[in-house]
Amino acid sequence: MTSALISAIKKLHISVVPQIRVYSSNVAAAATSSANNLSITKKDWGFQPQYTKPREVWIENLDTVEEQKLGLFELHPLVFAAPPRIDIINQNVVWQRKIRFVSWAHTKTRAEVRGGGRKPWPQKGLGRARHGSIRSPLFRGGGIAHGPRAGKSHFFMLPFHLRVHGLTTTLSAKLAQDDLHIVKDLELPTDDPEYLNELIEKRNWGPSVLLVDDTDLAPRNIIAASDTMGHINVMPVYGLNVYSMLKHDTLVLTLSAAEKIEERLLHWLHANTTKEQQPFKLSQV
Amino acid sequence: MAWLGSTVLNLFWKPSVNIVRTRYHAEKQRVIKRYGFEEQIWNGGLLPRTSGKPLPMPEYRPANPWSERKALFGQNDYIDILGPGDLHPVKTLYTVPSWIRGVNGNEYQILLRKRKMLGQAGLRQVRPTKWKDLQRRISFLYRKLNRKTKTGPSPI
Amino acid sequence: MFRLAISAVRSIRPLSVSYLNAANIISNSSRNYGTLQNLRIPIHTCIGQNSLLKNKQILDISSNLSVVPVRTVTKFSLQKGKRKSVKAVVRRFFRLHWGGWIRTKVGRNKKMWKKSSSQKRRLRQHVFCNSTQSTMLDKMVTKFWKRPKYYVDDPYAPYHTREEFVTTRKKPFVKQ
Amino acid sequence: MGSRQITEKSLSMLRSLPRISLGNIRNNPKSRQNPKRGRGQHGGDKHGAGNKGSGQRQNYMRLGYETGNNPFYLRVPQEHYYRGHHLRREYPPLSLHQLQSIIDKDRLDITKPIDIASIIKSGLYNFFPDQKQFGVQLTDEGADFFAAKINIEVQWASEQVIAAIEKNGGVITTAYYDPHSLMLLKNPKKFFESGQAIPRRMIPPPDAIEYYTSAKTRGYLADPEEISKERLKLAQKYGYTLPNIENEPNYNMLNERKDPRQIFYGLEPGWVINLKEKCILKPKDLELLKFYST
Repeated sequence: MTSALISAIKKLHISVVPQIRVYSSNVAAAATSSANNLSITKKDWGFQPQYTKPREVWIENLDTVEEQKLGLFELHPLVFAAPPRIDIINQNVVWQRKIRFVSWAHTKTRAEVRGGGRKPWPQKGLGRARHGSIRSPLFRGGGIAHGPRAGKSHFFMLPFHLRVHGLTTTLSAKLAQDDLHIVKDLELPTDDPEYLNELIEKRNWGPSVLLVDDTDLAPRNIIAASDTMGHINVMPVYGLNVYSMLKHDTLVLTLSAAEKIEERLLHWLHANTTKEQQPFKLSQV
Repeated sequence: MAWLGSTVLNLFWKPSVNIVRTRYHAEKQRVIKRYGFEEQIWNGGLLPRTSGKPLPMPEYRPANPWSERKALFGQNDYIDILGPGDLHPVKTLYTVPSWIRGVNGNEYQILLRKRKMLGQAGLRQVRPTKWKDLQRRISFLYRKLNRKTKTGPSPI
Repeated sequence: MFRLAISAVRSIRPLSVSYLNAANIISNSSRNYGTLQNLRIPIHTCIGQNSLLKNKQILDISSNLSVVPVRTVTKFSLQKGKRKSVKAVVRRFFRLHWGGWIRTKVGRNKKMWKKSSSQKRRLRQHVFCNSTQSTMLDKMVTKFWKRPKYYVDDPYAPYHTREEFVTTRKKPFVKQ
Repeated sequence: MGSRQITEKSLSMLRSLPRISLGNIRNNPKSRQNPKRGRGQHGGDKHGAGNKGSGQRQNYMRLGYETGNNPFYLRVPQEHYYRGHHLRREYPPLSLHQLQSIIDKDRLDITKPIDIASIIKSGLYNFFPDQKQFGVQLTDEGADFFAAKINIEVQWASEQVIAAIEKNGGVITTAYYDPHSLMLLKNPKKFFESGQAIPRRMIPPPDAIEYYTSAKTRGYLADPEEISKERLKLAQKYGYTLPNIENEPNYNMLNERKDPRQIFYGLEPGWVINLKEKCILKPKDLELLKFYST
């Protein structure tokens, strides 16, 4: 019954506005239809989508194993329907790997290997090759020429807008592949890990799940349930990143987290970012 | 008449036989080395299976791809975009030593920074040899980079 | 006679050694003004009358310690690892905002008595460096000298831009 | 999304493709140059080192060295073009043409007095107080078609610029700010967040006193009566009739000036701006009041 109603609504929605639906702002900010407590949220963004229509996603729940659809939710196409540029995603992942990578491989030069100050044998008269130190790179046990030296940093800052687009691209790809789910909140009825496993199994969310909440402190039950399983992780919004989104199969956002992410990214996509685009200086961090 | 011809041939012609001296690998005698020499290459047929000392195979320990470090790799890298905006991701790289955190440069520049920051922390007194090597390397690199490399355009 | 000379040398030696030490102390301390001031007090209080640090000869030398002038490019400096400008270039050449370098003429003060007035007039002129020289001079100075400097009443103001020519103009043509 | 809906198509194509993960992403092909040198028949020829000479032997001569000649960069007689550069003040230019375009783009509010803070806030002009830059120099480019009636305060202006602004019924003042005050004007938010009291503006250095006390240059320390005389003189010199600003409806705005010790319009030295609680803390102590008023 519910699904029939919703499909009817969706059909109506599409038939009214043909291919491109420019959002009309005279709709109330949040209109709730009374059918079976199904909330359909229309949003009034500060930055209206101009050429693409908003994405609609189901609001799901976590308090039952079976999936219940609590409502429809609109996502901004600039953030959740960006062009899926795999190269931007790759550049972001490479950047995330490199900023913290320091190579500690180390070899000693001939100056640092112990000994070797004395000339091993006279320059002439022995019929042997001339040598000045037993620690020269030619000798066994000698120093290494052009070897790796410890503390080689690979740090660089990816341009600001590439990082912003890395987030939007990855979110869009996740949504396009049905790997992004919106839930009302992270409240679980129990702190049993089995319950969470069963839920993930039932909904076909893949083994690894990244849950993102708006607050720093997630509800106790979800933390206790996911504590023993390394592949189910909870993150605050500011901890979200491209690498984690790709490492986990499924990304689960709470409503407030999705709104926060949307708000931050829309802000940066429209803000004056001359300061952020300046070359990186360590003294200015 | 054919039988006559063949008997005549058999009488007067014999096929030449080359005697080949065969010496198989297994029959080869080992070169006798002096006392204490240990043969590095195994030449006793098949590899030992049951007896003797086992081959040095490391114990298989599968890595946990979901250890906390790996599961949360990259957290807070976008904190300047998604956060309140007063924190730079470089400030959250706690795993990197502070003197090389967010630094990019050639070996000479990194060593200068290391000397400046660790010299105050007492590297000179605690690790005198390390300190001496550091000083020597810096002076070597100074001479090498300034005198023996090509001079490109000055950095903008 | 020789013996005397050797003994004289011997008697000089400790002096020269401690003189070296003194030079060490001075050069070390002069790196940092803060330490120099801290050092000053013990030197005057602790060390007696016949101290080497009060030796006039040493004081003369140490007060006349001068930095050896470097007239080539330092690509990576000793303190910060940065490029350094060649001061000899900054003293001789001037960079215009558009990237050209100007200089005086060679020999403009030499043997003036035998040069004609027109030759002397030509020697007083300032001329452009060619492209190769300009590229080299650009490599010899840091970005500080390449940054345009907006002084008021700058005598070189007309030469900093080349808006007069079609091929070198930068600003778009404004219709009034 | 283009006319062929490329984004939509690629997103719907992504639905049927395997999940994007760390294992199946890559950069665009050929986006990175191979750092290895070639080893083939011709790839391994010279490796970019050229044929013979110090390049191939990697014996890089020091820059400017001419194998024993007196080098060019030392041969030229010394001429100290840059003498005293560390003491000279810079004034980055802003032309009247640029100013007009900023006003036309509505990025500058001309119903209020304009100072360097509002020019910076337009985002179309920038300067660096730490590089000995002492503020705006208004240049006369575009003076012929400048047509805004403004009350502007700049740090340096020529006679033509003054004439162009006064011809339209505007008012111009040249005012000196010390580098620290300019730092505050450039980024007021950063300063207010630090919670310090607004300092006094310093008086101009000796070599700038003359400019800023002269009525001809509309200096902020000049006598107002002298200035009105000079306005008339300039109008006669350039041959325009001076508009009578006393009868203007926005006479109060045109007549507004900063105190010589004041940095921000509407804020006095000694005040502390609390951005968090949105209030202003004013000093009450007599000693402080006396200090900030002198």
